[in-house]
This record gives sequence, C-alpha cells and structure tokens, in this order.
Amino acid sequence: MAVKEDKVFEIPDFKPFSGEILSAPKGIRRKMIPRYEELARRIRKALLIAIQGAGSGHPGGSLSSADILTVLFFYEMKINPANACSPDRDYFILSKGHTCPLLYSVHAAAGYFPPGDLLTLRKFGSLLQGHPDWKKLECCEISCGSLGQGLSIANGIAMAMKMDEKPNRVYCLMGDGELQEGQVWEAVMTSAHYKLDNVCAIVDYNNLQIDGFVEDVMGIAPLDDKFRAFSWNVIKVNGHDIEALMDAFESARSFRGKPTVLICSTVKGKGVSFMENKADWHGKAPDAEQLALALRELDAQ
Amino acid sequence: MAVKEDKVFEIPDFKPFSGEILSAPKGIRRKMIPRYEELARRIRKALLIAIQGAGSGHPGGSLSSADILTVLFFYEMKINPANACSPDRDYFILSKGHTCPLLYSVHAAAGYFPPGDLLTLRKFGSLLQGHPDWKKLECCEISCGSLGQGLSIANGIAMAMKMDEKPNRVYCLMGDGELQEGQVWEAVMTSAHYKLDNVCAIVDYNNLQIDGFVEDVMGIAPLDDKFRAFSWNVIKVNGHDIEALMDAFESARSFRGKPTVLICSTVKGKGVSFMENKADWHGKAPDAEQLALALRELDAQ
Amino acid sequence: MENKMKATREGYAEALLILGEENPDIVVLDADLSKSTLTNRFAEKFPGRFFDMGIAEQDMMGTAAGLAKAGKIPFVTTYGVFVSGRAWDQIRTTVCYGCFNVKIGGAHGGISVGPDGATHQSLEEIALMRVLPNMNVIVPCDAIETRKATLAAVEIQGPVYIRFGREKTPVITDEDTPYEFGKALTFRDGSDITVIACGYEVGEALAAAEELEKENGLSVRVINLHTIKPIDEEAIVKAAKETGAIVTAEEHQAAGGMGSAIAEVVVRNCPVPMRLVGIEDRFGESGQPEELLEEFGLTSRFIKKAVLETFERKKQPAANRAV
Amino acid sequence: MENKMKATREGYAEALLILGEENPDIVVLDADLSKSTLTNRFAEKFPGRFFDMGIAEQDMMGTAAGLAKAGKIPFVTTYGVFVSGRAWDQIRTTVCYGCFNVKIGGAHGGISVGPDGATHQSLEEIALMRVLPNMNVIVPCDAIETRKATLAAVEIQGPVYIRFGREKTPVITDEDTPYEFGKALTFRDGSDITVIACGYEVGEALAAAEELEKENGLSVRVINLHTIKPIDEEAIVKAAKETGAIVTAEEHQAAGGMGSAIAEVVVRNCPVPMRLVGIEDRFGESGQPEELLEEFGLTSRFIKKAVLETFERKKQPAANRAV
Ligand SMILES: Cc1ncc(C[n+]2csc(CCOP(=O)(O)OP(=O)(O)O)c2C)c(N)n1
Ligand SMILES: Cc1ncc(C[n+]2csc(CCOP(=O)(O)OP(=O)(O)O)c2C)c(N)n1
Ligand SMILES: [Mg+2]
Ligand SMILES: [Mg+2]
Repeated sequence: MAVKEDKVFEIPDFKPFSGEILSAPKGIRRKMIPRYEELARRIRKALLIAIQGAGSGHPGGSLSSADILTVLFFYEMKINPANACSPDRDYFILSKGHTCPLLYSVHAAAGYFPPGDLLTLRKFGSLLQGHPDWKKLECCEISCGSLGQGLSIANGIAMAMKMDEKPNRVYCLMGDGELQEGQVWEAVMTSAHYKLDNVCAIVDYNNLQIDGFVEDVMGIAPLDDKFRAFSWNVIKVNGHDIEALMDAFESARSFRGKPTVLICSTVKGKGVSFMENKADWHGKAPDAEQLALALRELDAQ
Repeated sequence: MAVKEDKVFEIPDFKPFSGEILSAPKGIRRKMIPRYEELARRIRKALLIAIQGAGSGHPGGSLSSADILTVLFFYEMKINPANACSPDRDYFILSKGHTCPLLYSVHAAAGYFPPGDLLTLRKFGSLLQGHPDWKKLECCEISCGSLGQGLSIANGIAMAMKMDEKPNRVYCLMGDGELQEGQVWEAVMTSAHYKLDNVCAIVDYNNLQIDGFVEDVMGIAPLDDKFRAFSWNVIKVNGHDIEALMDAFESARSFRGKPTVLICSTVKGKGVSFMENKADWHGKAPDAEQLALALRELDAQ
Repeated sequence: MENKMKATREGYAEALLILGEENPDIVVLDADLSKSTLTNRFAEKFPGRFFDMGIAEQDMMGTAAGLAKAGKIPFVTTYGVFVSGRAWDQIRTTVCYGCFNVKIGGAHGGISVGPDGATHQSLEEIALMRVLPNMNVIVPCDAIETRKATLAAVEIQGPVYIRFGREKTPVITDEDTPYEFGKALTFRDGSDITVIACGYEVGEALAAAEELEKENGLSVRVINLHTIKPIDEEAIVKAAKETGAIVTAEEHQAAGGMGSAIAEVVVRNCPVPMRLVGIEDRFGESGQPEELLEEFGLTSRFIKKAVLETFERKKQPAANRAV
Repeated sequence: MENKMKATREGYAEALLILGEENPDIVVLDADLSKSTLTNRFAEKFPGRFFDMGIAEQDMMGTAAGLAKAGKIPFVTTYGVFVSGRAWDQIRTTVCYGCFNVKIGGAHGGISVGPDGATHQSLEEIALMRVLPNMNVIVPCDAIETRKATLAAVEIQGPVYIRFGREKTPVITDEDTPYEFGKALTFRDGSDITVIACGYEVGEALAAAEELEKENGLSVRVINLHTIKPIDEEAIVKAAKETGAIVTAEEHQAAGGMGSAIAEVVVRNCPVPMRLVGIEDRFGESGQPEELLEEFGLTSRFIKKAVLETFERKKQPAANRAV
C-alpha cells in the first residue's frame, strides 16, 4: 500500500487520556496504567508524525524515552500546563536536546500548547526549533542541543531551591552516549558534593549512539558502579515499564541526602519494529510510507 | 638567625647520587633506596631554591610528588638525558603543570640541562617557564598548565605506540584536585576503552587544592572505586615510600589489558614541616629565611 | 560546471582517503559524528587508523595532540561548533601553544546547516580560531577546493583548522584552479569595488558581481579568501588601493570573522569604505538552508545591496572619510 | 590620585560585597581560585551564597545558568583564560543562547599576569566573548571603574563578561568619574588623532598622549572604551571624523579584540588610518609584568610610536587611502 509523500498525518487526540490522568489525584493514577500506556503510544505517534513532517529529526532516542517522560510529566512531576513558569512547578531539564520531538509531544499532550503546532517542527519561524529554544517556547525551561550540559543546569536550579528552602524537584534526562562528555561527570560530582537530593537524573540507557553501540564507540559500563562511586543513589529500572517507573520515581523522591539516578534500560526506537535497536534511526526522518507503517504498528500494540 | 633576602642559594650537587643510580643496572637499583632518598631530598632542596629565587611558584604539590618522580625518572622509566627525544624513551606527561619546579629539578638532576639553570625559573627569557613550554625545553614533552589535559595527551601517545607496536610506556601525573576536571574522566574512559595498558596514570593524592581540602571543595572520594568503575587497574601506594613505589610501578608495567592508576597517598608540602598539609603553601614562594629553615629541615632528615 | 552541486564535506572525505593511501601516519578521530562528517569512509578503508572518541571533544583534541607528539598526523573531526568551542582551551594550550601537528576539521559550518537550528550552526569558529597564535585557518569555497586545502594542510607543520559545510553547494572551481595555501585567488577582476568572500559566499559573491555588471555597469573584483590565517595582506591592500572599496561576505558572525580580519588589514594599510556581510550578532534558527541564507542576509542580493551602498560611499569622500 | 595603585580585582571584590549586602539573590561561584580572584571575601561574608565548584569550569558555568534560571544572579569567577575558553560552549549554548542572567568575572586578564606564563595569561577573551550574541563585554580601566562596572552589570538583564587583572595598576578615575555602561568616556580631548584604549592600556594611552603633546605638539584625544560590547559607535565615528586617525591599545591579541571591533566600526562608517596596539599573534611568557608589557609592545612608548606613524599616514592621503 503506497502512501502519498505529501499526505499530512494528523496528530492524535491526547485529551481523553491526558485530561483524565491530569485531573485524577496522584493516588488514583497508579491504577490507570493502561491509560498511561495509551497516552505514551499517542505521544510516540505524535512525535513520529512531527518528524516526518519536518523531514528530519531524531526518532530513535525520542521513542526510547517516551515512557519515561510520560510517567514523569503525567505522574511524577508537579506541572502547570496553563502556567509553564508557575513557581511551584518541578523542573524538567532535557539534556539530550536532540530528542525534543518527544518533549514537544509531551508538552502538547499536557496542554502547554496546541498539539497542531507539532506539525511546524523544525520549520522556519516555528516555536519548535530543531533543538529547544526556551526563549521561543518557555515550557522547555532551557535551550539545549550541545550534549552534556543539562545536569549542571539542573544542579544550579536545585541549589537555588535548597537556598530558598523550596520543595521543587529537578529532573534531568540524559543519553547513554551523552555520558561520555566530561562535563556530565563534573556535574555528577557536584550533585553529590552538595547533597542535592532534589535532583533526579535519568539515563536513557538504550545502548546506542550515532556511530553504533555505546560499548563499541566508547564504553560506559558498568554504569551503576560509576554512579555509586560518585556517591549517588542508584535505581535501575525498565524504562518501558510504566509501573516500575512510577515506583522508581517515588523511591527517588523519598531518598534523602544524595541525588538519585534512574538508570533506565530502554530500546532505541521502541515501538517501531524497524527502528528498534538500529543506530541508523538515531537521526533520520521516516518517509510517509514508513510513517504509515510505524503508526499501524503502534496502533496494533 | 636572619637570612639576607638577596642571598643566592646554591643548587645541590645531584651527580654523586643521580650518576650512580643511572649507571647502575635496574636490578641493582632496588638496593639503593637510601641513595634515592638522598636524591629526592636534593631535588626537594633544588626546587625550593628555584621557587625562592623566582619569588613565585608552587612548592606544595612539587614537594608531594618529589618521591614519585624520583622513582619514576631514576628507577622506572627508560630515559635518555643526552637525547631527550630518543625514540625508545618512555614518556612522562606532567598534567599538573604548576608543579614544574619539581619536573625541572628532576630533569636537572638527571642531566637534561645544567642544574644552574634552575635559578632562572620564571624569569624573563628563561627556558624554565612558570608552566612548561616544551618548545623552549624539549624534555618537558608537552606544554601545560591548564589542568585536566595531560591524560588525553598520554593516551594519544600510547595509542601511537600500540599502532607502531612499540614498547614505550607513557606516564602521566595528575593532582587530586585536578581530577575534578571532566576531561580527565573522558580520558579515563578512553584509556580503558582502548585498553591502553601502556598508560600509567599517577594521582598525587595530597588531599589539598588551592581553596582547601579536596573533600571540602569538591569531593572526589572514593577514588579507587571510581577508577575501578571506569575499568582501570588500581594500585594504592604510599607516595613517599621509595620501595613501595618501585613495586607499584613494576606491578603496573606487567599488568596487561587495562591501564593502571597509582593512587599515591602523599603529604602536600612533604619534607618541610611548616609547609606540610597547608593549602597556603600551594602557590607561594618562601622568602630567604623560610627557605633557609626548610633546607635545614631537609638536611636533618 | 555551473550546475554541479557537491557538499564541501565530500571534498574533505575524499582528501582523507587520498592522504590515508599516501601516508601511513595519517590518522582520523571523530566524536560520534563520523556519518555526518563522512570520516566513516576513512574508517572503513583504514580501520586501524580511525579512532572514534565518543562524545568527548576535549579528550579527542588532547588525544590528537598526543598522537601528533608521537609522529602521527591526526585529523580531528566533528561539527565546527563543538570542535572549536567545546575544545577551545585544549586547542589553545595543548595544540597551539605546544604547536602540535594537529589538523582540525570543522564540519557543518555556517547557517546552512538548516533545520537542526542554532545550537548546531557554527557561526563563530573563524573568530575563535584566528585569534590563536600558531593556528592556520582555511575556509574553502567548494568541494574541490576543500579537497585541495585538506591535502595542503598536511604540508603545513602545525595546527590547521579547515571549515566545511553540510549542504550541497555549487562547485565553482575545477581541477585546474590553482590552490596555494595563504594566497588569495582573484576569481573575477574589477576596478570599481572588491568583494572578498570565503566558503559558500564566494559563489554568492560571483553571482552578485555578474548582476552588478549587467544591471549597474559596475566592475566588481571578486576574491576568494580561502585562507583566513595567515591572511593575504598583499591581495587585500592591492584591492583596497586599486578599487577603493571593499565588501566582505562570509557565513559567520559579521563581528570577529573574516571581514573583521580584513578590516584590520585595511585600516592599517589603506583605509577604504567597507561593508561586512555576515550574520548580525544573532543566533541561528531552524529552517531550510535557502530560507536561512535569505533570512540572515547572506544571499547575493544582500551582497549586491552592500556593494551599491559601499560604492556610493566611495564616491562621497566627505561623508565617509575624515572631516 | 596619580600614584595610587590598586588591582582591578579589588574593585570586583568590593562590588561583590556591596551587591551581596544589597541583594539576597546575588550568588558567587568560583573554580578553586577564590584566593586569587578575591571572591573569598564574599565567601567569608556570605558563606551560604558562595559555591566553590572545584576545578570544573564547564560545570560551574552550567550551574550558574541553573541558578539564574531559578532567579538568582550568579557571578561566575575564575581566571579569564579558563572561564572564557574552557567553558566557551557552555557560555554559548546555555548562557548566551538561553540568555540567562549570568555575570562572568574573568580574572587575571592580560600579559601582566607575569611569571605564571603563557598558559595563564588571558589574551583572547575579548575576541571569544564579543562574537557571542547576547553577550556584553566590559573591560574597566582601574579598580574604581571595575567596582562601578560590576555594580552596573547587575542592572543589565542577561550575560555580562567583566575582565579584570591581577597586578596593582594606577587608579586613574575617581568616585566622581561618570560610568555608564555602553558609553565610552573621553578622558582627554584632542583634535589630531585619537587613542582608544581599554583596561590597563588607558593609563598608558594617557601617558603617551601627554608626552606627545609636550614633545610633538600633538593634540591627542584619549577614549576609555570600557564597554566593548555593545560598542559605542557614536564615540568612535565622532573620533574618526573629528581627528581623522585612530590608534587602539589593549592588553589582548591585536587580532579579534577591541581594536578589531573598532576597525569594523571605522571601515563601515568613516575609514581613517588606524594602528592596533596589542599582542602580535604570540603566546605570552614568564617575566615581571613590566618586562612583559615592554617585550610585548604595550607600554606608552609603543602607543606613542603608533600615534606618530598613524598621524603621518593621516597627512599623506595618497599612500593610505584609495588610489
Ligand atoms: C557536544 C555535542 N557533541 C556532539 C553532538 C551530536 N550528537 C547529537 S545526538 C548524539 C548521540 C547521542 O547519543 P545518546 O546520548 O545515546 O542519545 P540517544 O541514544 O538517547 O539518542 C550526538 C553525538 C551534540 N549534539 N553535542
Ligand atoms: C583548567 C585550570 N583551572 C584552574 C587552574 C588553576 N590552578 C592551578 S593549580 C590548582 C589546584 C590544583 O590542585 P591539585 O590538582 O590537587 O594539585 P596539587 O595539590 O598536586 O598541587 C588550580 C585550581 C588551572 N591551572 N587550570
Ligand atoms: Mg543512546
Ligand atoms: Mg592536591
């Protein structure tokens, strides 16, 4: 079945799921796992549609983090989509900026901006830049795209919260390849040194970077030992298991005296069989036909 | 006893000790520990005299590494003072460039240049720059002074040796404060990833940096766990025990498949009571009186 | 020739293959971008001489210096913004101060990188690199010149920065076009005004010059300043003296880059009216390369406008010279 | 006033204490050099608002951005060479592109750092910082102006780079000297030629001007260009128009720095003969500050020489203007 290259795909309707979840008290959300799964599926569809529309972008690492961010934004974090900069919000710092199609889709799903805007991704004049520009789109919190810088920023925010005795938490998502950047380890030292237990780092451990498998390009294993040797609280979790992620985030939240890292085992390209575990799908847009196939696959799950 | 500020102190005579050691076969050197101790003492005296003459410089971290470099240059490494760039030499990369008064003194002791040159340290037109400039003084191998860069360079040399199937080893001395630089951890990853067992890193673990104790400024403990988590072979050793250092270097040399780090416990300012364990003596020159006192103390040991 | 399009990164990759064949000391390093920088071609052909350093630009630069120390000739390659900016202190202290024989390939230079947006559009490397003692800086105008420049870089002892781009751009030279490191090329003679350009802008400058001749009867000299450091003072001073006005064009911040280097030469030797066409102190944005070149004022029509204005100033000495 | 000597870093430290008192949002970060940058004084007074980040300039810069994101006003301080060069990509992408309210204190600027030598002598920061969109760059001339500039930096929303030095230097302004961010100060009027200087070189320029008046009867205008970005185009163009020749002086590479920024303004508006006094594309060396200022051509006699030569060129229009 051939798909016309200029076909415009429609961003899925998030409301039935995101609305229901966001209006539920936290205690109840635990029982809504299937809705989270459906929401994550729609977020995956949205980001793929956005990337196809843009003709470029990064599907692999967006798909691998999709469940994590769904849980983070719709279960764990204190957010206020009507007022992105609300002073009592928790902060989310995307350090692996290339996976902003995911972040944008999550934002759209939560109601920060109209989901239709996702179709402007990477286009001239769009608020949805190829890598986030928070001066254009405030809910992104920071501008990023140069890897390895997010955790330092997260630490700075967390230090300010401690100074002001505010309870806001700070989350930071990094890639496994990204951990090769020395600045990350400087920041890892800082979080531990200043006992920033309001910091929760999340590693999308999908085993792939651009040039291939992380262990082939520049090995980072054993990652849990590394974080432990840097005096962090370490939680290993399946990054595609909604309930396990909920548990992990709760556990991180209640841990005192040390920052926590969630090392999330994930599959790069998760949800789209032909993208899964393929370095080639790190930074390539699907064409219309591939997208149609991907959407069908996602629907069938 | 007042010492005149313009008194010129004389660089000790290294020859009787350095000459004897260097002409002895390696097997015999083991039995010459007292001579090493005397040589290290003279090197300490020389570097203090040089710093006092310069009116500025870094005694603390020079004194703490003095025994290590004495063993390295006079026992462990293949060196050729008559031809600093001899192709079969082992390489020494000083990463903590501020402690070059020590490196220069070791070089002078080994005969790379006349010991009298030490009195030109940091002076206008001198080959002995405040931080090493290898274009002026080839035996320094590289120019340095910006912390955290040495191990990367060492890795590059080691990779070239592997490519060319050459047995030359590469040693790199770093400070404990210096390990806060992210580039160090990038390099630590690289040495392990490329299995550079011809690299031997040495950490002068003297617990102090400029602003105070390392654990107060930005903690790096537990250091052995960190290196192990980065897949290194770790040897902990007393950095002032000549024989233990000899053992450690030998053990490092025979270890295959991984780079080795010698984590050397040391005392900053070692050998001069009023400098020992004092952050203030990191980068301050003694005046003539203080120097005279220091030299007397060293002589009495 | 007119219509042939080829990315300058292709020229870099081709040169690496030639060099790899010729010289066993050539090694290539990349920071997880070998598919974009096209160093993967070298990696396939010479796997033992290619090192992927992961996403660690600082370490990559230091490692390259070590390789150079041991006699290799490393080509360190990644996106220009990261290789020049993330590793600047390493380039300064280790590579330039130590004067090691490290060749730096800065890929994806300029705004034409397109949809990736500001963070990936390298607009400051010329400024960052030319200020460093011992550094040489080359910005070739097309794929063929990039190949020649990369080959020539090996003849220079010491650090060299070569900037190239991602997008296919017109091939405006051919195999016979002379290339000499440090020597500007006059691509078009003219007497009324001179446009000095580098990289992609050379083609835009030529297009502008042609139209200016046809439409306005202006005789416009066009100089391809592929080597920005050391700068060809002679060609610049000659142009200033002979044509009395200069417009510069580069895919870079107007401040601090090639135009700025030319302005330094001009005021020291022969002050004439100038305009610097470049990016006006803004970060880039996402968009198609053509959209961006237009938005950021880098297409030939902006050069035309600058030429006409500057030519006017040349004719009105009172207004633009000393009282 | 003449003979008072005080290091500009003292002015920075004083300002931090005043700001700390006035504004609870002021925080200070240092990278293990607080005793040299004198941020240790702030640390003693406001321990809860001082963060030693260890020897990790990149992380320090990112942390500062995070603090700014959360409403604090961080002053990030360490040696200029490390703060500008080691953390350049962080300054670019996180601080400047994100336009965070981060103030950067670059200590130990210039060759006058002395015996530490090349690695510690920051000679490129002006070039590195002025090329960045959203960045503001200030190089005050003495301790009092440094205090004022540091206080003023807080009034500016967004990133500011303030350069100051290690050595005691003459205090040439007083409490009443006006300081306005972005506005050049004419310290001495003159009609034959203008010397525009920043930092330590302002004092050398004044000395040169006085001698030139006495010895050569020249009327030399001296402008203190404390703010290099945004640059005071008006004052520069006025000087070019009214005096017809400009000499610039800075303790920085002659290429890419303040002189280069002025040359850009001059050629775009009013081309006149210029000479750029600065470091001629060399790395620094160990030595006493005075020896180095002499060796690297930065004392008043070099400014004098440049003024005389440039004034000659001004008088010979044929040789230095268009044919
Ligand atoms: C400093 C820097 N260097 C290089 C790049 C180019 N780059 C973008 S994504 C990427 C690979 C990232 O891999 P990983 O962190 O594993 O991300 P994921 O697999 O989650 O997509 C690289 C090298 C960059 N953005 N920033
Ligand atoms: C990149 C960089 N940042 C800062 C400095 C300034 N500096 C010189 S020595 C030093 C402290 C080093 O401490 P450590 O590594 O423990 O050395 P040691 O105790 O052996 O002297 C600092 C911060 C520098 N030289 N390079
Ligand atoms: Mg990955
Ligand atoms: Mg130490």
